[in-house]
Amino acid sequence: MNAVQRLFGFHGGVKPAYNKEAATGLPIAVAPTPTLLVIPLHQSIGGIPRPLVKAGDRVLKGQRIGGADGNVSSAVHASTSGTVVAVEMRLMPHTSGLSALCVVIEPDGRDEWIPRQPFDFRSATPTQTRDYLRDTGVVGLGGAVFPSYLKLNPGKLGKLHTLVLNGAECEPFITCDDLLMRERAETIIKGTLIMREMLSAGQVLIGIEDNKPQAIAAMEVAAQAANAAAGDSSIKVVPVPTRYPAGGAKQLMRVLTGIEVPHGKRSTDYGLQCFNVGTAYAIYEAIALGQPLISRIVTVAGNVERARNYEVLLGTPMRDLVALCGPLPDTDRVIMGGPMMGLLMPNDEVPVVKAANCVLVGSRKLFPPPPPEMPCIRCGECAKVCPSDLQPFEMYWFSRAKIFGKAQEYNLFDCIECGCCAYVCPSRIPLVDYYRFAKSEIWARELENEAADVARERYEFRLLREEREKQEKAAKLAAKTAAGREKAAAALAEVEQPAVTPEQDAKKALIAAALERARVQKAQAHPENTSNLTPQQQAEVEAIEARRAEIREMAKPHLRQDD
Amino acid sequence: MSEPIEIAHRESSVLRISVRTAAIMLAFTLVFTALMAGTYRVTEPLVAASALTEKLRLIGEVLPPGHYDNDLMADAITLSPQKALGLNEETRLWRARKGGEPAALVLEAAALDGYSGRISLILAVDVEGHMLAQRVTAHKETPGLGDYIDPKKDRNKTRPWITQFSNLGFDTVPQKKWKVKKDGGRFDQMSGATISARAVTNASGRALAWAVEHRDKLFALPANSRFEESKP
Amino acid sequence: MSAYKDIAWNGIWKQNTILAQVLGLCPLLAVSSNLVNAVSLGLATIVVMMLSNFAISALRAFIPYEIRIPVFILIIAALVTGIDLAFNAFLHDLYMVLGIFIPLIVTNCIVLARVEAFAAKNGLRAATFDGLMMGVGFVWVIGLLGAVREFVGQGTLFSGIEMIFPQLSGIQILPVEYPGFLIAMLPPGAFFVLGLLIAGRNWLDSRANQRTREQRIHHQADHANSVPA
Amino acid sequence: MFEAILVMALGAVVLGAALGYAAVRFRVEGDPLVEKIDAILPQTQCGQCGFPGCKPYAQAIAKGEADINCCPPGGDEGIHKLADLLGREFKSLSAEHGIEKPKSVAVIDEQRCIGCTLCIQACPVDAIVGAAKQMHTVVAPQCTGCELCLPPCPVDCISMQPIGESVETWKWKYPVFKINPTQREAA
Amino acid sequence: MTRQDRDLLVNNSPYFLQPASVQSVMLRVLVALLPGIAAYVWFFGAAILVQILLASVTALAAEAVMLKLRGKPLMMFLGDGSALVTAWLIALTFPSIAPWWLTVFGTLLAIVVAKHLYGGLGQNPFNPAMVAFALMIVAYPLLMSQWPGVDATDFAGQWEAIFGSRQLDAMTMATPLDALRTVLRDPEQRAVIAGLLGKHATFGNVGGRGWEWIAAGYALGGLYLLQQRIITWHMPVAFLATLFAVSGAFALYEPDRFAGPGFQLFTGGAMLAAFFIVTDPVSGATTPRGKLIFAGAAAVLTWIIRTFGAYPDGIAFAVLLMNIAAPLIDMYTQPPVFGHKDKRGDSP
Repeated sequence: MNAVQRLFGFHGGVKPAYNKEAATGLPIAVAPTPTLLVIPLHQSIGGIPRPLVKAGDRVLKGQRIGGADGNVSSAVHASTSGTVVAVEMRLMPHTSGLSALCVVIEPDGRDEWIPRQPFDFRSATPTQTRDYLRDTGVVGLGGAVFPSYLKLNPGKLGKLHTLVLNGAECEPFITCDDLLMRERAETIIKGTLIMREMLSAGQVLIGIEDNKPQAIAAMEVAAQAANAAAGDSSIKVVPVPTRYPAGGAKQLMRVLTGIEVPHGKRSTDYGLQCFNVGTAYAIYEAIALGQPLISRIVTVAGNVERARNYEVLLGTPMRDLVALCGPLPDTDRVIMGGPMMGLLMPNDEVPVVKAANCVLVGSRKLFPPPPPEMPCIRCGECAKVCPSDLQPFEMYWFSRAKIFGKAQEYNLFDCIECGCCAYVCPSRIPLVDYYRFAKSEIWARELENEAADVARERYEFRLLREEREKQEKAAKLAAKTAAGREKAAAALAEVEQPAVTPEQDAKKALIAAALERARVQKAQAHPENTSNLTPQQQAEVEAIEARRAEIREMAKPHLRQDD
Repeated sequence: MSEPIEIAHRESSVLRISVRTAAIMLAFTLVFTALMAGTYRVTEPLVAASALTEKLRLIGEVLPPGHYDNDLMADAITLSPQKALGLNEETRLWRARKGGEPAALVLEAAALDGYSGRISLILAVDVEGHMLAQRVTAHKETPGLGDYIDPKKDRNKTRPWITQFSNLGFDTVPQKKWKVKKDGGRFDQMSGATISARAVTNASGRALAWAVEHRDKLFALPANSRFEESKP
Repeated sequence: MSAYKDIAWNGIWKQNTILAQVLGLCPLLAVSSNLVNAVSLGLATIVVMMLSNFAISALRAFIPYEIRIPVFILIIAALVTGIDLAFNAFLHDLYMVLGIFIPLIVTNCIVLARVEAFAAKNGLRAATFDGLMMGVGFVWVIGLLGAVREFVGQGTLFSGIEMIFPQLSGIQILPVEYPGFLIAMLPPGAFFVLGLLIAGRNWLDSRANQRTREQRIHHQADHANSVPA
Repeated sequence: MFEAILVMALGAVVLGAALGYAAVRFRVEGDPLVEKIDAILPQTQCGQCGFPGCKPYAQAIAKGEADINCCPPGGDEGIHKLADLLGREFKSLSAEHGIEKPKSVAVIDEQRCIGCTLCIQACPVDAIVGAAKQMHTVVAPQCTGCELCLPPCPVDCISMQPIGESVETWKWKYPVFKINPTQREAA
Repeated sequence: MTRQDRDLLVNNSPYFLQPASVQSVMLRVLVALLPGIAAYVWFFGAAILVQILLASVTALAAEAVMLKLRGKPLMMFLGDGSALVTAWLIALTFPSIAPWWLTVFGTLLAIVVAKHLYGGLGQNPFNPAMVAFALMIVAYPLLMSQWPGVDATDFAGQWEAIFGSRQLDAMTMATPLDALRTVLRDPEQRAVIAGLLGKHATFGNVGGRGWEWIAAGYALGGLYLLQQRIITWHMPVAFLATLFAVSGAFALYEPDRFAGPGFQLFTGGAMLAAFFIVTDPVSGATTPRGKLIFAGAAAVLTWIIRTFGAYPDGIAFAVLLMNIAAPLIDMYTQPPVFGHKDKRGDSP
């Protein structure tokens, strides 16, 4: 048997009620195909895929309907065969309640696959493998949905010492990985072997929280079989202590290897890579079976009569899924993910996406609204449980005061939003909400600053260009005859009245004709942004125009020089 | 090509500006220093008079002007550091005479065991060995706690604590009773703030004893001479 | 005339050396333990400020930019030395109390700040007036500080006035049994009272700002309504 | 006393000479303040402040010729930052220079554009592409929303469209806790 | 369910919280003070209970008024117990026979000025109880220096001292710290100090009769707080160890002049400070290393002020001085963030 794997701790963490039993009693069931699939194009971190189909097209199961856009992006596919009803803005499974482009497919019930064939990654170039994985839409299924093809790259070291497989599944209520490991352990191991080969990794450590004995046993059997086949013992199943967030990739890597991968660094630089067990399963399907990612295992739990795991086609409305489990009458919300980090859904009609490992049904009884927020007393409980060794109360203080620079100094961006701090806070402060707020404000500001820098650069370049053109023109004129020289002097001195050349005359005539045409058009179409103004706004607009006229007057010499 | 010329030009301008600023600075300095010096000249006698008044006022607190008729300031001698008085430095001692006869001694003393260190005293002892009065001239006692030894800070304005020593001598208060009540002596102290009172009382007792002991010798010395400690 | 109004308003309230700029804390805190001392030092400061502003405004054409600071200090030092000697000669009792703080006026940032910021750039009359008003601003605050500290600390006002007017004496406001609040008389108390005064000023200012903002909004709304659609 | 004057005089000469020398030798060129102010301004180059661009406005502020509350695109936040930088008091946006508007980009109605190139010349950041008699278009990511292209257009085919929120640019809101969410609505 | 409805639910993840509250923290702190109070009553009479009651009523009333003025929800904050903790600490640090108005005035200053003028619970940069103590001892040093005599436990007399107008000299006694200063300043009596600190009838065996038992009671309560994980070990250990080391070193150097560590630890407010005062999270340092520095420096300052300062016990001033430094200490003692420490492969 394996030697006992040495384990490392990670700082902090909490032990919330796990509530996992409810959904582990029954095997994974296949959810029925809904009457309408709504497949958002943007289901991974990175660029928004371009739609490849339009309304009225017939699509096959597994057909690519959204092509990856840019370096970090991942394709999306039709989950079943049918007709594209629309490519339009639909409500996204996102707390914002905003819409984004989705492909709406009406299934034809035939479930007709595209031609599938295994991908021979051994004889393919790295670029081909990369493109293939990108186009099969495999992303991290632990919830982060980072495109997997970007992670299946051994990095600058060329090889890795350890491949970590994340089966910890530390969030309460969620059991999709547990059931997947129990039922499809062999496939997971096969997928893992493919990944190991791609990454030139040494050992494989499969971390599973010790509250999942059945999954550990199943994985152990599959791993032994694989080890036996290879004649070594490089795959190890390691039970890790049950403590939230042991399933955080960085926390798990630390527990299994003792290596801490800093924020903003690639784990491959430390000879490590980490994948969710569900991702390993999806990799196997994509490489060995040629099936793109069109479904995933989803735990439906919480305020339902029969919690269960389902294999769900991406794009299935959450409502259909919840209905299978018999939601209790006081149900008032649907959460995507677990109770610690899950996102509140705008309603229950939003579709299941690649990130949806769990559809958590909630009620006021199950998740009562927190008691009123009290002031922070700096008791330090949050710092004690923070798995990133942060000082949450300091970050809170500055986020709350909107002093974002200081919040960043306290390493706001190392926060993984695991929710431990808010969970233990005796003042019941929604700490994570403050961090989310601060982070999105900082991102927005950075974008704004970048835009301002670009604008400044372009403006200065324009001034430079105008200056240069002016000089060139003057030089050109000066180079001509004495008469030309006089003319140049005149042009420089009296820029208000430049000499009219025949060419310019023609241009003027053209403009005049165009103006006439436009006037007719204008009579029909009134510009929208100046209609429906209050008199006050009107007055302001006029005042601004007057100032603009002045500026134009000031700027005229420069403009004319450009003609 | 134009560079050397420019540098030379700059060098000359540095020199010119330096000289100019120096000259202007000098002019201002001369004018205003002269102004200050002038004011000093004008006020000098007045300031000196004020300083003398101040000294006399302090002495007057312990020695009422009616007790003497000589020029106190002129009839003074220098004391070498007197351990018995708690002094580590030279001090002045003034001799009051009335009608040419010795009347009283005005001397300085110090208590080193105040709550916050040294307490400086000035006291007058008459020729009969009675303490006419004493005052605290400098101390660092805790405000509100020990600073009642200074009559200006004493809340009892009608009869400040320090006045209880007036006109007492070892004939009325035996030397071993020259202590605060807490230590079994004769003098009051504020409850909760014994330390400062004890320090002053003990120091004044020592000073009185010293004055009584050396009285005759002190009166006999010529003015502006120096008194050396004769015995330990 | 409105320029003078501005100068006065700046000195007394808006740019008040103590409440707004928090300058010259050393003498401020040390001398403000009672009203008489506070006002005396304040008056001395007024004189210095007026004279120095006057002198520097008058001489500003002759002072090169590079050496302005030493020249300013020189002039202020000469004036302060004069006043110091005068106090010593004519108001000796008070001099014993204000003692080292009069020479310290030289280093009082208030004086140098006004000289640099105002007198060196303005005409004679405006500069002198600015010195006066800045000094008045200093006096009323330090006086208030002294009064509050004296009143809270020992329940009296004008104690020590006999040092200036021997025929007058201080007033016991609270009963003699008042236990006092010693900390008000000690340097920490000066910080507390000053802090409260500054807080009071900020509160008044923010209230005034709020009011003008509201007025403007009302005004705009009225304006918008009155314009015919 | 003569000595005192002598010492003072000597000190004065040395000090005066040294300061005069230093003033020339260590003179600092340029004005870093302008750069700092310019970094705060939003770089829309819209001219609403009354200066032909953000840099000139920054220079004017640095010289004390312009107030800090003349920049509508910067909004109250920008004024706060300027006030902090310059140690001045905050003032609300000067109404005569305009109002704070949602960030927008210019969009050219391509049906009506006659290709006159006037807007191209007006754009301070060269964000409009096109050629004479050809249709023009705005490069949206480079457009600062300055509105300077609106007035020159002879056919009024340019309009400003506010930039909407998307799932990607959506911002988490400031967490304000409501103590009593009403039961009826929450159910 | 529409988006508007969802907004009314307001909270985002995490959706369930551990049951813990500020109130329960504060209540356990009060419980931890009980053994010390019991010892106090045993040795010095029931006057301390009167003071605790006075301070508590004043604190709650002041808190209620301030909350009302500041427009905060009354019950939610009044029930948090923080005002009571402040009140009890004030009562325990003031002399138990101080006049009633002294306790009331001190408590008012603590709640109104030191707490609410700075923004209320969680915003006060200074420990309110220590602010009250420092202000009162500076303003009324005499009254703050009159401690009950160890044999004057009769309640009627103490009641008279608190509510009557008479000063009861007979009842008062210098505390061991005062006594120490008395002899310390008198070169002739320095020899007495050895006797004072030895088995002296009046002053008890270690820290003065009675006082060492009260200190032990506080220490017991402190252990309870440690066990309840309300405080961490850093502050008490750093405070006591530093005080022990500094006083020990000087006592070894010149035993006639400086009191030994046993005396320093078990007299005055040292134990109370170590477990209940420096550990106040709001005004103290919060990082683990910061806590060590904060408490250690407070102990050094305490010893210096006790030995050389103008007031008998230096804890209040030491804590207030360190309160000022706390943000700075916190800033420079941030523990390394996950991944930012070089921790390859070493065990935790």
